[in-house]
Amino acid sequence: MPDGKISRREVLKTAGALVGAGLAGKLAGYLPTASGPGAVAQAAAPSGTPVRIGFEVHRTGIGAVYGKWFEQTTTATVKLINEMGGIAGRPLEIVAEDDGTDPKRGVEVVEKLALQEKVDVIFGTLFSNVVIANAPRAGELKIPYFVVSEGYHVASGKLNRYVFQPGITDVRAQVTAIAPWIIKNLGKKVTMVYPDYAFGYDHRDFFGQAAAKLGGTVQALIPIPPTETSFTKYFSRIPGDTEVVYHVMVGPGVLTFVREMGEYFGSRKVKLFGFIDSLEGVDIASPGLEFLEGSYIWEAFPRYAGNVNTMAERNYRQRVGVDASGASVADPKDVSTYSHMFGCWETLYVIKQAMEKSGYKSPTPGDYKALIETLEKIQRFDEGMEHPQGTKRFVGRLHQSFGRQFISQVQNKKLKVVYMTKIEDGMYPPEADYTTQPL
Amino acid sequence: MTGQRGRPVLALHVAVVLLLLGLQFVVSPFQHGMLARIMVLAAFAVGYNVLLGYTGLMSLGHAMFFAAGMYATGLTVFYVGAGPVDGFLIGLGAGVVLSAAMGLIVLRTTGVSFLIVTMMFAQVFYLTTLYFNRITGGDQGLILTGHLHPLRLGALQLPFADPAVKYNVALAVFGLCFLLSLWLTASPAGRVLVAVRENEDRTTMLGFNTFTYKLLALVISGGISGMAGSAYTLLFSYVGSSFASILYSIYPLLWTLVGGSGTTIGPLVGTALMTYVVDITSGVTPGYLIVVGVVLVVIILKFPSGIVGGIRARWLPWLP
Amino acid sequence: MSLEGHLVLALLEGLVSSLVVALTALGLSLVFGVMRIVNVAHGEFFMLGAVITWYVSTAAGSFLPALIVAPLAVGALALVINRVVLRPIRYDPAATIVATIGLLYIIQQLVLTIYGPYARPVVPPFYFRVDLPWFGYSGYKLVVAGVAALLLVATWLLVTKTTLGLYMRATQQDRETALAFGVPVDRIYASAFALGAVLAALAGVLVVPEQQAHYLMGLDALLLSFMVVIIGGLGSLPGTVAAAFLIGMTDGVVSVFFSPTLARIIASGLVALVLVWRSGGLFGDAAA
Amino acid sequence: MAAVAAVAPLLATHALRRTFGGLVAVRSVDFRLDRGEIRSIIGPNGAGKTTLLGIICGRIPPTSGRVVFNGRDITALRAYERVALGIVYTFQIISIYKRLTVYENVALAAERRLMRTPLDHLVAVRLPVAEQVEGALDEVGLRGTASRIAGSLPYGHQRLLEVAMALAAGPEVLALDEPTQGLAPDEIASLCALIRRMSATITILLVEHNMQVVLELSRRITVMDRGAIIAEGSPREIEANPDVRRVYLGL
Repeated sequence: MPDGKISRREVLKTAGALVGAGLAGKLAGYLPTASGPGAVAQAAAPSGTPVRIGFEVHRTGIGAVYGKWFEQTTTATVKLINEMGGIAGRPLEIVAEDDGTDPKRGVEVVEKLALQEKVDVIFGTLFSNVVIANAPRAGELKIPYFVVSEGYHVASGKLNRYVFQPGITDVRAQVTAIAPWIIKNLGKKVTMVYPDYAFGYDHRDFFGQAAAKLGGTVQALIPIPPTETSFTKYFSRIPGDTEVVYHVMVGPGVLTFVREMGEYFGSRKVKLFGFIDSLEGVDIASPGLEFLEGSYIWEAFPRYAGNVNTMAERNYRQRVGVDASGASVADPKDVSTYSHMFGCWETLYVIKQAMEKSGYKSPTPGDYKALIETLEKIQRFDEGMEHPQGTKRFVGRLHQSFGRQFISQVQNKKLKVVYMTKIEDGMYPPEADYTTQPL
Repeated sequence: MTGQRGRPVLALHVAVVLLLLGLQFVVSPFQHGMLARIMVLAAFAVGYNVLLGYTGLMSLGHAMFFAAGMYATGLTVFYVGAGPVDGFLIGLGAGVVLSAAMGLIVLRTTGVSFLIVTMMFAQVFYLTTLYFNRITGGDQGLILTGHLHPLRLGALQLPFADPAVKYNVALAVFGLCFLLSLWLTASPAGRVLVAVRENEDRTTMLGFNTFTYKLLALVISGGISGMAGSAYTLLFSYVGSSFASILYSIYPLLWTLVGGSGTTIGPLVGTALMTYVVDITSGVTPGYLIVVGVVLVVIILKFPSGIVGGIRARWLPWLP
Repeated sequence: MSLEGHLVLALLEGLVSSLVVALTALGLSLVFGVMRIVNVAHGEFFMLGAVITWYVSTAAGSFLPALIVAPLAVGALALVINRVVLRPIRYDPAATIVATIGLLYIIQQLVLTIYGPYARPVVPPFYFRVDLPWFGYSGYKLVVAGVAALLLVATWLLVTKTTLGLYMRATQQDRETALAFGVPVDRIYASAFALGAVLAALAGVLVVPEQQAHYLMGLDALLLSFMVVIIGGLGSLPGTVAAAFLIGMTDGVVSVFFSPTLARIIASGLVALVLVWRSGGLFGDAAA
Repeated sequence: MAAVAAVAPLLATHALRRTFGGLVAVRSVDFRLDRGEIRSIIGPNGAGKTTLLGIICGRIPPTSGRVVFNGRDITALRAYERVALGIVYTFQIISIYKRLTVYENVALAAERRLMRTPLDHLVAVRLPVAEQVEGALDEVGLRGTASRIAGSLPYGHQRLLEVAMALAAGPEVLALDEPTQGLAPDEIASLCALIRRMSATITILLVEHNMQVVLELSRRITVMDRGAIIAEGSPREIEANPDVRRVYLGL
């Protein structure tokens, strides 16, 4: 009975992501960049009972844009992993379930994947309120839970030993890494505009810290409540002598936000530094975004091709089905969430690596123990096909990866990388140690 | 109302509780967890039903009472290290106090004005939990794991991580609220509430101070909602603003209406039905919300007064 | 920025946003006033207006056709919904809420599946920036405010000066009596519902160049409109406008002086208290 | 008898006035009602009868003036408090719990008097209620309908049910607002009989258009016009009163 159900879900799921993966797959055949993985194409086809990874995805709700691309990336990754022999020779299978970007449903999904689908591990959650609501349950159910959220919750130590974030750098590290550049190159007097929810707090807390160390001052904090559709009324709170407006927004209102900022300031000289989170899924060339021209934006992974010129990046881009300007190959109007979704790709490879290294067989306490302890001992993930975003330092006691960050400038409605941080720039003294927690 | 009806009614309700008690030994671990959550949320709906079903006041702000219980319990456990029982009582108290205070203001309005005023105050509550995010953790929320002591019954220690504890705490809370609502329908006070629902002017002219009765209903409703929120926090060791958002004011309304408002069993039926419709369909198709929507429309076309309401109208007129 | 700058901005923002809100609430005021039903899916008509506008303007390369297409399409949909769902349940208030929540799910999911989760921008038919001594302001916003005012007047004329309007007011006063006097109540309900949807869609069309088309934009629009309509007083257009101004101005002014979230808290609290104090609404009979 | 009443009126209003916006509905009305009488208030539409009744029962607050009941100033009391004192009202447009049973309708009225302590609210008080309900239903001639849904009763019986509810509420003064409205002749006759029976123990205050009923039932009649009392007296006196004939009977 369960098999029937799974296969049905499989069919529908692939049907859902057919555009992305299917197309990418076809291209993979003859595109030159495929030669990298191409070599591995001879690898023996995976066999035996599949490794089943539960994928909690934001298909509906406010996180749907990310969810769509997380799913497309995941499908592409699974396809590639299976083409290359699967995990320890076993085929990799994804069991996806929507959580509506809702913390209550999220917990239900974790339980469903762990108890009903009996998957080996769970991964993929993005929105931090869902991650944080789910973590206790994952811990209680003692199932490894890999999040791709970039929130500073795993590394803060408030979650538990079963929760990992090995595929994407957390906000604290991002902010710490780029703050010096902002203060040096844009100005010392900063006003922060950020969401009064989600990772807004992480930005508020850690940019302030970092800036202060470098003689910068945060002149005003402007936290924006959810479901805001008009922002102009808040801009008058930005002090006149502010040199830099630091903006990070989420949700559908972001375009309005940027455009209204443009209307408000007009010719007034104020430097803008923004986070790509505001513009994930949004075309930089969209009408109304002209005001961003020349301003600077943080990226975790440059959206426009050519900025990171590696075979791994090209292979990743083409496998997932993203064109040179970061939009879907299938429909150029569908812009990807390029600075986040790579986390799914890399996390799946981390899981693969940890499982193979620890000799993971089945969802048993023993194998989980081995899996977790093995992963905690890993110290770096090297740049390459498995980690196209770049080399990561992994801090086992924090369950958190640290990678390089990019600062891009909007030039002719495109994002051009102007600066790349070193991994060390983002690393902060660890405050937590999960390895001491019992399993 | 009258003796010979009382017995089967009581029997039925006790049977429902016993059924839930027995289910835990037969269902799969996943269903076990689902039922625990459904019971807690059904308790929330039961509380909502006291106000909508038995007093005729439609609120769109009950998330604030649920969240009041959740935060009162969660924050005291997190910061003060209160035990689960104390935390629970504080949560209950918060629901009661907030609903009493709200009642003095919002009960000056009726009908849709009541709907909107409750909605707006709930919005104020929600934004407040965000505004004080340095304490509440905002929408990211707080995790109670590590702060929450196990439940102590005499000698035995019952950790909330234990599924059996989750289930039976949920059952205890639900059973309490469920039987409370049954008792209310049978009590003279409850009949006055129904009278207010049916014809407030007439009730006043029979010499009842309808305001105090409505306040009573709101406080019972808010108290039960607070209990539910408190229980949710204890069971899932999480506190977060999402549970104060408008969605969590719409849910109990929806669950109650689907199950049948003004019926004691309706809220449970509605909550279980909606939870399972979502859970099952979401496993089958990415577009499951379409199915959920269709189900809602069809149900309401077949049972305009909710499922149990329809059953009562057609077959079992004696259902309370 | 100087204090008068602050205030000018506050008032301007207040004025414009209140007119836009009034526009969004217009359709609801009609439906709710005449039919006394809480149509939870009303916000989705607004959203559909915006989404259709995106399709039209990307297909036709121009925003203007949407002004015709979107309202007609949504109006037609409303007629179907009225016939297939609302009439069979005889507009029973409770049942209507559940049914329209169902419709909300269906419409949202359909849009999500077909249109996608993106917040997509639409190029305004024209675009200019008004430079004030203290700050700049969107010219399009001002124009939308103007159009909103016109539509408000038009609707007011329709309700007060036409037979349809007369019938609507009659039905609103007392359904049974209207029926007795041979008012075709069923047809009035249908047309009120459709007209309400058309106005919602129209609001969506006009607003979308300001706020992108997104499949979740409906609910907040609904709640805001709903507040405005009730605070204004059931089915009272002047009341709706007054309430929109009350909310818009409170929001605008308060936002300039307090941090955003706090401003929202204060504004919502104040407005709620106004409704408590005038529980029938500003221009209303006692609330139904 | 009249002398006694003069000493202690059961209910009296002093310089009662009520305006709605510009309109004066009741202007400086001094009205007194003696214990045990059947009093009718008559007058053309808009004379202020129902407003006066509303003020007496506490449904409408007066703009100025006082209401005294049993020697106690009750002007400040709310409607429900006056019911508790024994001032009970039946609506011009029948107002009952249409979806509840006849029994439940009357029981509610009876229970209000029996629920004294909070405990009474919690646990069903059975015996006295049932007896009082039966008593009231018998009194108005609705015995045997207890289990029926009130809304399913014929119109006339619904009117009687409302009277039964009023009785169960334990009135000292029973204010009936146009009780015969919409009743068939035979129903009117039996209602009159009922009112007369009730008047043995209850003071009746009647607002009524049907002159037969008024002349047949009333001990005294109060005539109002444009918010003021223009005449008061026995049916015969009133019939003879030229002002009344002009203003009211339009003769």
